[in-house]
Amino acid sequence: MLRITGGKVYDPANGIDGEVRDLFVSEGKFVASAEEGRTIDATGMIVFPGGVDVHTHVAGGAINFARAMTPEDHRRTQAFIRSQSRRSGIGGMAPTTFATGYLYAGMGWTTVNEAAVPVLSARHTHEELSDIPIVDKSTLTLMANNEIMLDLMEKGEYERAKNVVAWYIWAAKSYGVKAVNPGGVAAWKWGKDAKQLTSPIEGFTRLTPGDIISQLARICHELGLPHPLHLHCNNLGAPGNISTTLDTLNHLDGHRAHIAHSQYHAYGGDDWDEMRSETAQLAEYFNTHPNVTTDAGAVLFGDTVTITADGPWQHLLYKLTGRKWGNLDVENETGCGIVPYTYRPSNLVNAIQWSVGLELLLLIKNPWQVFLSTDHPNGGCFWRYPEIIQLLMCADFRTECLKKLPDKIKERITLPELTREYTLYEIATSMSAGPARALGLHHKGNLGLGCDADIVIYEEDKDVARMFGHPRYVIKGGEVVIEEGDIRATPDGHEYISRPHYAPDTDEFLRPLFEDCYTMQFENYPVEMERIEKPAIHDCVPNS
Amino acid sequence: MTLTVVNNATCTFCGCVCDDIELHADETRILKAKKACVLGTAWFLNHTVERKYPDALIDGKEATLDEAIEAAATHLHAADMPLVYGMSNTTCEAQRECVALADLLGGLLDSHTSL
Amino acid sequence: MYWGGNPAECHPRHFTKYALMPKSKFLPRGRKDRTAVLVDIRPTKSAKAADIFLQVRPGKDFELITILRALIKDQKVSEEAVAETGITLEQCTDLIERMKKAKFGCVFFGMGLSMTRGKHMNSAALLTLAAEMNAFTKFVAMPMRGHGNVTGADVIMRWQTGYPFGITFNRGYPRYNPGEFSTVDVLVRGDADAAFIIGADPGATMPQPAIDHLARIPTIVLDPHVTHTSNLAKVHITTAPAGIAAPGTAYRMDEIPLPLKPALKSPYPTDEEVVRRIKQAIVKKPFWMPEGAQMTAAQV
Amino acid sequence: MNKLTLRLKEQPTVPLEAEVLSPDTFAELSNEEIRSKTVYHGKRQCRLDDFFDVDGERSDDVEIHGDLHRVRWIGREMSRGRITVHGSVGMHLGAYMKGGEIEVHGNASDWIGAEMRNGLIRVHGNGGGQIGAGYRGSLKGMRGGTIIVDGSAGLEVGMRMRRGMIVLGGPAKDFTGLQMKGGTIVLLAGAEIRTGAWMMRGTIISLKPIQMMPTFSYACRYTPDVLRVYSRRLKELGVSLPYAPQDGAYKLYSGDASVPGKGEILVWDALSA
Repeated sequence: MLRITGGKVYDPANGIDGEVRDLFVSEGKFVASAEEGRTIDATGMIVFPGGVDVHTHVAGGAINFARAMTPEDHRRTQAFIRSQSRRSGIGGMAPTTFATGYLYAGMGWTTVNEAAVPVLSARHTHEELSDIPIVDKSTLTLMANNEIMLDLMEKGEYERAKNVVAWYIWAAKSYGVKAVNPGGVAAWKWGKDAKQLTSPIEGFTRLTPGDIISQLARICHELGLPHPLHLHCNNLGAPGNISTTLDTLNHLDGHRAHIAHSQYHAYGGDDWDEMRSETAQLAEYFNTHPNVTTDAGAVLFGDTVTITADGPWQHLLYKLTGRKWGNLDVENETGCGIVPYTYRPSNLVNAIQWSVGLELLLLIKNPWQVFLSTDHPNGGCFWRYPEIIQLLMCADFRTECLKKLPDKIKERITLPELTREYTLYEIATSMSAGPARALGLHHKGNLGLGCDADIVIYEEDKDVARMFGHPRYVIKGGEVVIEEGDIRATPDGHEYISRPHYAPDTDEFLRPLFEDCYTMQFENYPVEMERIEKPAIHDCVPNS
Repeated sequence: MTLTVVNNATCTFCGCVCDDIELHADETRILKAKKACVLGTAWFLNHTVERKYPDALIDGKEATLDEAIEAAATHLHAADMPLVYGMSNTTCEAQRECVALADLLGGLLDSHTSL
Repeated sequence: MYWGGNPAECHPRHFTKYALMPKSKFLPRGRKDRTAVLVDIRPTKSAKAADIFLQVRPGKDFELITILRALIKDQKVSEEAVAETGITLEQCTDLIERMKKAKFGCVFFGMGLSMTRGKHMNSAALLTLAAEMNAFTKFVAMPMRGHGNVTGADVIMRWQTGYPFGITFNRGYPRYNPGEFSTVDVLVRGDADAAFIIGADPGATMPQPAIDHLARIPTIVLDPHVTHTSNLAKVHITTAPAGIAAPGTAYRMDEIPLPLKPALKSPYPTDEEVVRRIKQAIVKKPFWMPEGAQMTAAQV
Repeated sequence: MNKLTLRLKEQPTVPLEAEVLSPDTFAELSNEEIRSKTVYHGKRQCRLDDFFDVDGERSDDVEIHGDLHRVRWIGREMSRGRITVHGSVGMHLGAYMKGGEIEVHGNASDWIGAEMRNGLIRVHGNGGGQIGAGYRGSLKGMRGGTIIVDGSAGLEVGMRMRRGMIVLGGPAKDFTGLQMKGGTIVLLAGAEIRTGAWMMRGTIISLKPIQMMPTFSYACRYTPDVLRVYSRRLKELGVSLPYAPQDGAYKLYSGDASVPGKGEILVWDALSA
């Protein structure tokens, strides 16, 4: 049992905005009162629900490839020294699994959603996740370039496709559906991309990216998945892609969706020289469509490694940087590209990207719709989130930062005109309550009775980045895991898994299709439940 | 004598790791490895679970498993620069324990890849 | 393309199950829809399966790949210089034309490339060539891993330590430097003062000075058999063979994990169980790092 | 300033990581403070005086005696002063060095002056591999300074170096100047194969004929003016580089076409008397 007394509590899920309240915890949940156990005197401190990362890449084939590609970064970055009971690790651009848990918990984040898992390597991803301590986890399955799925959609077999999506989610023991560059990754198998939502995809006769988007959004809704379609739009990173993004949103036909890392999808201009921010248009869409949420995918200046299933984009980035490039193909499901990258304030394109991420966070009015993310590690590393919080809370600091950008940027961005400053309540919404709700994790990001006791306690500090970077206490499931900068405990987290309904004949339907094109046995394909450490299963109720 | 059949078994002889093998086994050995290649067949058929070897050896003399585990722990713990090496012909589950062992020991860790 | 490998004899089902024969939506005629090239120093059995066999002179792989890299960029390379590799300029240009025309090219490389003079740089050369080919068409490259689950070891070391092999934890966290921390070098120099060997038999395969050092220091071996290394070891523990009598997971060379389904029950414990017990026995002893020690992180 | 003298008294049984062996560390410390500095014998933290007798204090002129082939990281990141070693040393001598001088009367192992920025390293015996190179994954090797090895060297000398100079008195093994991006390597006794492979820029000068990569092409026979400058500088370090037209000229090869790069390999072609 645990009591936290006297703290100023920010709990947007329950409309509590900085009231002094006591919190009581028993068996990992909030309760109405607790008599025994430790008391943390949080007088004068700030109490938040633990952070929830709606979109990150922390486990699986791609990030693991990135680790192997960047020994030079491991050498210069933070090392977590072994203790008798705690494993060692390395932080940096692509942290090791143990370090990932330490770093997330170290800044008060207690739930993470690994946003891109091919079914074929889901077993691998779960193995890695079980080595990420402290935080709770969920995964999204890549579905928008799976050849079996695309064939079904091309043939107009919607109901079949829906069953197959459900079957895949359960086979991968995942939580929801991710679509990356719909059709574009499939086209990349031919060295091509899919840039037009209404043009047939390479290798198909009728099917277009737009069809995939419409159908997957509807499927996610009808299956009753806790999280709607999680969508990485076509034309990521390309100047002028705002039209594609808005077109994509129109293909949702009113269904809910989460638009991943929208920073990369809000550019105007016809080429790199003309590139400009088009955040006003995109924000306007969100401000008038409460059915969609997004995460910023904000960019921070400095070194990182970019990893995405968006293979064609990564090849372009490799050609632009002339540095290292990793390219993975995952049979007929998806692929992945990996390119180390440095965002520089002196680079006009990078400077625009930096601005666009912040503009979206500031222009989308409702913090329940736009969440803190860097699309780790693509726009920057997750452990730099406190820097973004500082940029959101301090307009003066933004003005200082803007001075370091090229002069030419002024007519390309709108950030200098934005005076909004996030309140603590809005930060708590954007980093915790909002993403938890978007993920359908109602017991997360919520300090209400019966919810998971994931809490972060800060000492008030004028230096916002320092305050959010160094919480005084982090409590996970009622256990103090971080105290004054020390890792006190490294409990195993839960893994959230969805069980959507599918027709019983789906196995027999899939088997011949599978045997036609896969290199492994159908029976060996689904991930066994015994492999999941501490699974928490969500049984989906279908919507008609 | 009972005969078991294992479908979709996985062969770990080479890097192909084919997972479509049908194994027929009695209690001590695998009698048939359908779909396996010549190398895989030899691999499956050459292993038996007869007690061909002692549980453990210390300095070449037979020892119990407990004694050997304690001796191993003592030697590894005493070393200033212990090495954990190999990990090819074993499971991922054992490999994870090996990395944890090297981490615990503060030692060297390496696989066949470095050859 | 296969480079420096002999799958017909070393990975017998690679052609049939994975790379050359399978029929698919886009390659309905299977083998007939593919072009297979083998580059090796001698015509092995695998050469019969290839449409084109290119016999490179021993030790000239790096030069040949580097020439190909120059030629795909329309750089001039003299005919005589090319001929020294055993392959003519004409053969090179023909190969490049076919590579560029391919819809999806894949290069598998074996130990004939990665274990001969030049070693990791030979592999790097081929990986770079494959990467650069993407300026023209889709191209990928992959090593043909030999030993069973060596891929699993690679993958796990990467996620737990950040590095694939050649690691030290002596400063309390992982550091990496092949050549410094790789086993043959470590043993030949006599750097280690105890060794724990699992799923390998270095006593049969390593250079003699390395074996001599293993015999000098306390060596502990876990193996289903009493091996050459067991015979020079201080401690040998017999364990159940993986995949035959021990369950678990193994990674295929393309980093896809597959479940192991043992057909037999072994009287011996699994590797996993023994390593865990050794670990538990060590945890009971005093921790090696002094109480409150400030380990300073060391670069490299 | 008086000299600080260290003598190895106890031969390490496993590698000894001793980056404290640097003038920067010792310059301001008392004898007792120096003796208590931490070195790493394998994973064990030890005191410097567990292995060394230490004579003197507060000095950036350091002299070390003994067979130090297991002692690694001597002079790491040093920026000033001088280290003189009488004996052979282990890996990473003068890695990341920023200034000052190291002189070794004996052999040194791999990674001499790896990623160094400035300063002078002189090894009178043989060197190992990866001299002046970039560590695994790094895009940049040495960025300045000079390394002279009187004897032979191993693989990948000058890998990815940007600036600075490496001079080898004895033969080098394969991949000298691998992926070189600038700077100069002088080979007084040639090298084995694949010299200059994947070179982007920079200069390799060889006084002995060497086997050329097929992706290098012969340009001309001449002696660039810069050789005169090099020759004068190297003369101060006791190395003579021919440049007089009456003695011969250099054959210039450029490559590596596979990059495609603009590196230069100059091979001395003596006029026979």
